[in-house]
Amino acid sequence: MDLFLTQLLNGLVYSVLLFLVSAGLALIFGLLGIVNLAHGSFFMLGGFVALSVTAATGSFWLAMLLAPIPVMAVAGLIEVVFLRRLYARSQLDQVLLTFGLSFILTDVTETIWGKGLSSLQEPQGLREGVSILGNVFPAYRLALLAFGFICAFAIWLVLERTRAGSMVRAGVDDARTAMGIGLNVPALRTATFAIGGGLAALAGVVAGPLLGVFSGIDVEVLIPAFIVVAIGGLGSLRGALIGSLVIGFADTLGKAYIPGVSMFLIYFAMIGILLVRPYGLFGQDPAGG
Amino acid sequence: MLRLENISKAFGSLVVSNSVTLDVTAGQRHTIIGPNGAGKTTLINQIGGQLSPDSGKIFLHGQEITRLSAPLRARAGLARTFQKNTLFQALSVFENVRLGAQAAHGRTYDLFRSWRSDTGVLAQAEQAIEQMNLGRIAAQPVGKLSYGDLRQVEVAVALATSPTVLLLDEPTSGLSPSETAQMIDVLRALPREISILMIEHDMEVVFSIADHITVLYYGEVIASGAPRNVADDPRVQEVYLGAPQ
Amino acid sequence: MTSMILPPKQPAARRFVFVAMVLACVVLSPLAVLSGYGLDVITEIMIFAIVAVSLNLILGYGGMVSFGHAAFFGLGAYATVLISTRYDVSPWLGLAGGVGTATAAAIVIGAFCVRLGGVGFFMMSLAFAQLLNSGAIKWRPLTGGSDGVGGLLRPELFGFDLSDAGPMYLFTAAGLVGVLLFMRMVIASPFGHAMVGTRESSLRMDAIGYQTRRIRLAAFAVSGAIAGLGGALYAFYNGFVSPDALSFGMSGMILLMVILGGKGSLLGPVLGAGLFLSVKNIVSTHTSHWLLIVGCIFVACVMVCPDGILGFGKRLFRSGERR
Amino acid sequence: MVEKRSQTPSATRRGLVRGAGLVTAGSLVSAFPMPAIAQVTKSPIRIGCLNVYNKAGGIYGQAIFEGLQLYLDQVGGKIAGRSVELLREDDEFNPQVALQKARKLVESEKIQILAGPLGSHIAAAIAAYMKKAGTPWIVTGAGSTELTKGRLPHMFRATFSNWQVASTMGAWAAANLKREAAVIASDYLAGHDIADAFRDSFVKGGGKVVKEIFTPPGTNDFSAYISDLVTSPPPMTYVFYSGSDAIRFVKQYDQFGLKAKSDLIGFQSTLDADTFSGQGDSALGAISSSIYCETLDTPENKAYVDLFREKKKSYPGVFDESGYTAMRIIDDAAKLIDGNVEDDAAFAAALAKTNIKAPRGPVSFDQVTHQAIQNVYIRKVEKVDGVLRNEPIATVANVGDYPPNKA
Repeated sequence: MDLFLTQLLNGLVYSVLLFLVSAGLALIFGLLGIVNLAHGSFFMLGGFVALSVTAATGSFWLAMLLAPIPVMAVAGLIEVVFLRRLYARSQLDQVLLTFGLSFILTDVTETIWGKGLSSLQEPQGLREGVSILGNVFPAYRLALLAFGFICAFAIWLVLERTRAGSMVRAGVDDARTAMGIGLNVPALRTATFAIGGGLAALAGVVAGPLLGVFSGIDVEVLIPAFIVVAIGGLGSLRGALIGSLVIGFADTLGKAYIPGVSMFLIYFAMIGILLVRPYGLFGQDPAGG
Repeated sequence: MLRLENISKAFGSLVVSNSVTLDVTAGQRHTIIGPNGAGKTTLINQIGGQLSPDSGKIFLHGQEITRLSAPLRARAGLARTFQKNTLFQALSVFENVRLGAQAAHGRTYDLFRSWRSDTGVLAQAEQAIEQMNLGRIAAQPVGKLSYGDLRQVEVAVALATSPTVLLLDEPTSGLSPSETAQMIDVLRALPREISILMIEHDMEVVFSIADHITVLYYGEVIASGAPRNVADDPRVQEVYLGAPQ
Repeated sequence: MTSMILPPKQPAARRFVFVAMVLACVVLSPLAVLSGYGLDVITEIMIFAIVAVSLNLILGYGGMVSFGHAAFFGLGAYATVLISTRYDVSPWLGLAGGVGTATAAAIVIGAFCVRLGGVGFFMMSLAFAQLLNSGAIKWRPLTGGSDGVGGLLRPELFGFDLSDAGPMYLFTAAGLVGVLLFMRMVIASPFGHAMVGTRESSLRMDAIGYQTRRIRLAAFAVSGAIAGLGGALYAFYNGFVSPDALSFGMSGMILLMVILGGKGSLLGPVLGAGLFLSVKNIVSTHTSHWLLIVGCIFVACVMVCPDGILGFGKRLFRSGERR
Repeated sequence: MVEKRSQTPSATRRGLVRGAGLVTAGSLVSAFPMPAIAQVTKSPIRIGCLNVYNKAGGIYGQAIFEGLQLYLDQVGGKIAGRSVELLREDDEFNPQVALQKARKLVESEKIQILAGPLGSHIAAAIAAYMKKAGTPWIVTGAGSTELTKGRLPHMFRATFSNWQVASTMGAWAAANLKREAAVIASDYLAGHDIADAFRDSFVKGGGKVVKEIFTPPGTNDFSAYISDLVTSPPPMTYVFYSGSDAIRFVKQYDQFGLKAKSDLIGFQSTLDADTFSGQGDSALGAISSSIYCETLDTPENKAYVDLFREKKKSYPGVFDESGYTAMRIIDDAAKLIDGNVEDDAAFAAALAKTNIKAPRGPVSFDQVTHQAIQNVYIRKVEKVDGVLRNEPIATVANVGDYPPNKA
C-alpha cells in the first residue's frame, strides 16, 4: 500500500479516537453549557475499570460493556452533588470545579490502581495484522475505525430520532419551557452528564490497547479533545466529528511529513479557525444573531 | 440632526426594516410608534450601531455614520437607552453615570491618576444625576434598584455623555402611573439642544412629549408628521384600532 | 463637590504613615526570624503573588477568564534567562527584556483573544499558551527543549549580592509592593473604572462611547507585562526555566491562587498565592496525596466561598457585625 | 579541615552541626563539651530522597524510594548504629521545583546526604547548588553522560550513565546482530544522549544508522512514524523510550507488523520489568542493554529478588535495584567513618572507596568522575512460566565512565 494512503488511514484512526473522547465533551457542553475539565479523568477511570474487569474475567468485550457503568455513576453523582448548584453561576466556577475534581479523581485512581503503567490487550481475533495491498495494518485499528463511525451514527440517531433525544434537546433549548411541558429537567441534566462521562469511559476502554492505561493519560487526552471541540464548535456533535478529522489528519500527516512543526500544527489550526469562526466551525453564538 | 435614508434590514426572509427614511431635526421630540413586531427596536439598534443595516445610509450632523462602530457614534453625540437592563450591576448609580461622563470627556487610558482628579467628569456626572433627580440613590449599587429607578438611571447614563441626539427605547415601559408622570416631567425639562428620537407605546406619553410622530408597521413607515395629522391618518387608525369605525 | 454623592475620602497622611509602618514591619520581620530556606520560600510566594495579581487584573477587574496566563510568566522567565546567558549581558538587561518580551507577546496574543468573549477567550488563551509551550519544547537549540535552560547568575544591586537570600527577598518584596501600589492606582484610575465597566456590560460600554476591545487589549497588555515581571523575577530566583513555566498546569495554578484568595480584590491574589504555596510546601512533604488536597481546596473554594477567602472573611465579618 | 571551617563561617544551625562533626572526626575534642557530641552521633541520619513521585515518571521515583526503603528495612532501619530518616520530596519532574526542594532539604531539613533524582535535567538544575552546599549526593536515576563531567567532589552516580548502557549496546549489536539500524528516541536530553552514544559505538563497530527519528515526549500515537519505517524496514531498530511512551511504542511496533521485519533492540527503560505488564507479548524476543538484569544467577541477586518478591508480585527493574544498591553504598560508607556522616568530606571520601558486590554485580566508583563502574548486560525478553522476564545473553564486565569525562 502506498505510504501516503497508510498515513491517511493512520490519520483516520487517530481522528476516530479523538472523536470518541471529544463526543462526550461536546455533548456535555452543548446540553449543559459546562466546560468539563474532568473529562480526561472519566476517560482514565474507564480504562482502569476495564483493566480490573479484564483481569477478573479475561474478556475485553465484557470490559467494554461494564466499564462505563461505574463511571456513569460517578459522573451522575458529581452532577447531583456539585454541578446542580452551579448552573446559575458563571462558567468560571464550573471550569474550576471540574478542574478540582480532576485532581481528586487522579488521586483516587492512583490510590486504587497504583501508579504503574498498564495497557489493555486487544480482544482475541483482533491481535493480528490485516494485510491491505501488501502492507500490514493492525486489525484492531480497523475495528476501532468501524466502531467510531457506528458510535457517531448511534449518537446522532438517539439525539435526532428518539423521544429521549428530543426531550434532551428541548431541555437544552429552553429549560423553563421544557419544565412547563412536564419534562424533568434536573433528571435530564444528570442523565446527560452521566452519559457524557460514560462515553469518555468507553473511549478510555477502546483506546486502552493503543494508548495504554495509566495515571496521567487524563491530561494527555484532555487537551487534544479540547482543541477538537473548540475547532468544531463547542457543543456541536457534528463539529466534534469534523474537528476530530481536522486535528487527526493535521497531527498524523504533520508527524509524517513535516515533523519539525507538527507540534504546532494543531494549535495553529485552532487559532486560525477561532479567528474566522469564534464559536468554531459548527458552533452557535450563544448570544444569538 | 439625524437622518435615515432608505434603511433596510432583513433577518433571513423576515424583513425588519423596509427602506425606512426619517429625519430628526434640531431640538425635535420625535417619537416612533407602531404595534409589536414593527421593527422599532431593530431600527434603534441600527441607528445606535448595535446592528448594521443591509442597505441605506445614516447621517448625523450631515456626516455619514453608517459604517461607524457604536462607540464612535456615541462620541459623535449619539446616546441611547436600552429596554433590557444592561447597566453595570456591581457599580453604584453614581459610578454608572460617571462612566457615561468619562466616555465623553475623560482620559480613559490614564492609569496613573485617580478618577477623583477628573473634576470635569465629576461635574458632568453630577449634573446628569440632578437632571434625573437621582441624588437620593446615587450611592446605591444598580443591582439593587427598583425597576422604575433603573429606567431613570438609563436616561441619566445616556445624558451624562452630553449627547446632541438622544435615542430612548421605551423609557416608560413597566413604570407605574406616578413614575411615568415623573419621567414625562423629566423628559420635558430636557434642554432643546438635545434632539430626541423615542420609541414609545404609551400614547399619553407620546402626546405629552412628541412634536413629531412616525408610525412603523412591519418595518415600513406608513405615516410621519405632526401628532394631530398622524392621529387622523386613516391607515394609522386601521393599524392601531383595527378596522375603521 | 457635594459629598453626598462622592464616597468620603479617608484622611490621607496619617493613614499613609500607618500603612507604611505596618508594611515595613511585615516586610522586614521575616529577615529577622527566618534564614536562607525560609526566606526563599517567602520570596517564591511573593513572585507568584505578583503573577496572581497580574491575572487578577484581567480576571477580577476585566472579567476575562484566561487559561493561558503562564504564557507571559514563562516568556518573561525565558527571555530573562536567554538574554542574560546567550548574549552574555547584564541580567538587568535580561529582566528588562523579559518584561518587554512578555508585554509584546501580550499585545499580539491579546489582539487575538480580546476579539472573543467567554469560552472563546478561554480557548484562545489556552491555545496560545500551549503553542508557546510546544515552542519551548521543540526549539531545543534556543530553549534547551523539555530539559529547560539555566545558568543565570543573580546580579548585584547597590552593592548587595542578590544571590544571597536576604537581598533577593528584599528585592522581590520591593517588586511586590511596587506592583501592588501600581495596581491600587490602576484600579482607582479612569482606566480601572472603564475596565470594570467592560466586565459588567460591554454592550453598554460600546453604546456610551468606549472602544471596549481596545480597553480589554490595554488591560491584557498591562497584565502581561506584570506577569512578565513575575517571570523575570522567577528567572532571577531560580536561575533556570523549563517548559513547565509555560504549561497548562502552571496556568491552572495561577488561576487557583487568584480564585482561592478572592478575585477582584487587591490583596486576594497575594493571600491566595501565600496560602496555596504554603500548603503545598508543607503538605507535599508529609503525604503523597497532595493532589487530593489541592482538588479538595478547589472544590471547597468553588462550593463554599466563590469570592475567595478574602470575600468569605468579609462576609463572616459582616454577618458578625449585623448580629 | 579546621582551616576550611574558618574560611566558611556559617551562622546557620547546619554550620554548627557540621562544625561539631568536623571536630569529632578530627579528634579535636577539648574545645567542646562531650554531651553535645554524643547528642550529634545519636540523632538519626537524615537522607533526602528527591525524586518525582507523581506524574508520568512517578513510577520510577517510587521504585527508587521503595528500593532505598527495602534495604533499610533489611538492615533493621539502622545504619552504623544510627537510625535513619528518609525525607521524601517530590520534585514534580520540574527543575524549578527541584532546586527549591533541594534547598529545603539541605538548609531546612538538614540532611546529611541526598539521594536522587530521576531526571537528568533535574540533576543538572541542582548540580550548581549541591556543589556549593557540599552535601554528599548519591545519584540514583539521572543518567545523562554529561553529569559526571562536572566532577562534583561530593556527587556519586551509583547507577547507570546513558553512555555506559547505550554505547555498550552499539558495539555489541554491530558485532553480534545486524549492521544497519534505525534509531528512534524521545526528543529530550536523555533521548539525544542515548542516540548519540549508540550511534557512535555502532558506527565505530562497522554499523550504519540509516534513519534517526526523535519524537516529542508523551506522543499518543506512533503510527505515523512506524508506518514510515514499515515501508522500507531497517534490519533492526534501536529504541529509547520510558514510561507510557515505551509501552505504546513497543505495542504499536508489534501491531503494525514491524517486529517481524525489523529486530527490536533498545535501551534498558524501553524493555524493563515495569513495562512488561503493559507491553505484553509485544515485547517478547526484544533485546536491550542494562546495568541490571532480574534473572542474574548470582547469590546476591537471588537473595535480592527473593526479598523483593516477598513484597511485590513482579520482578525488580533497573530503578528498584538502583535504590536498593544506593542505600547499601550509603550504609557501607557510613560504617567506614563510624557513622559520622555530618562530616561531608569524610563521608564523601568513604563513599569513593565503595567496592561491593551488589545484586547487579561488582560496583565501585571512578575516582575522577565518581561514576559507578559496573557490568552491562545484554538481555533478551523471554516468557518463563507465563511471565515476561529479561534473560541475560551476554555480559560486558566493568564498564567505566565516558572516557572524555575523565580527560
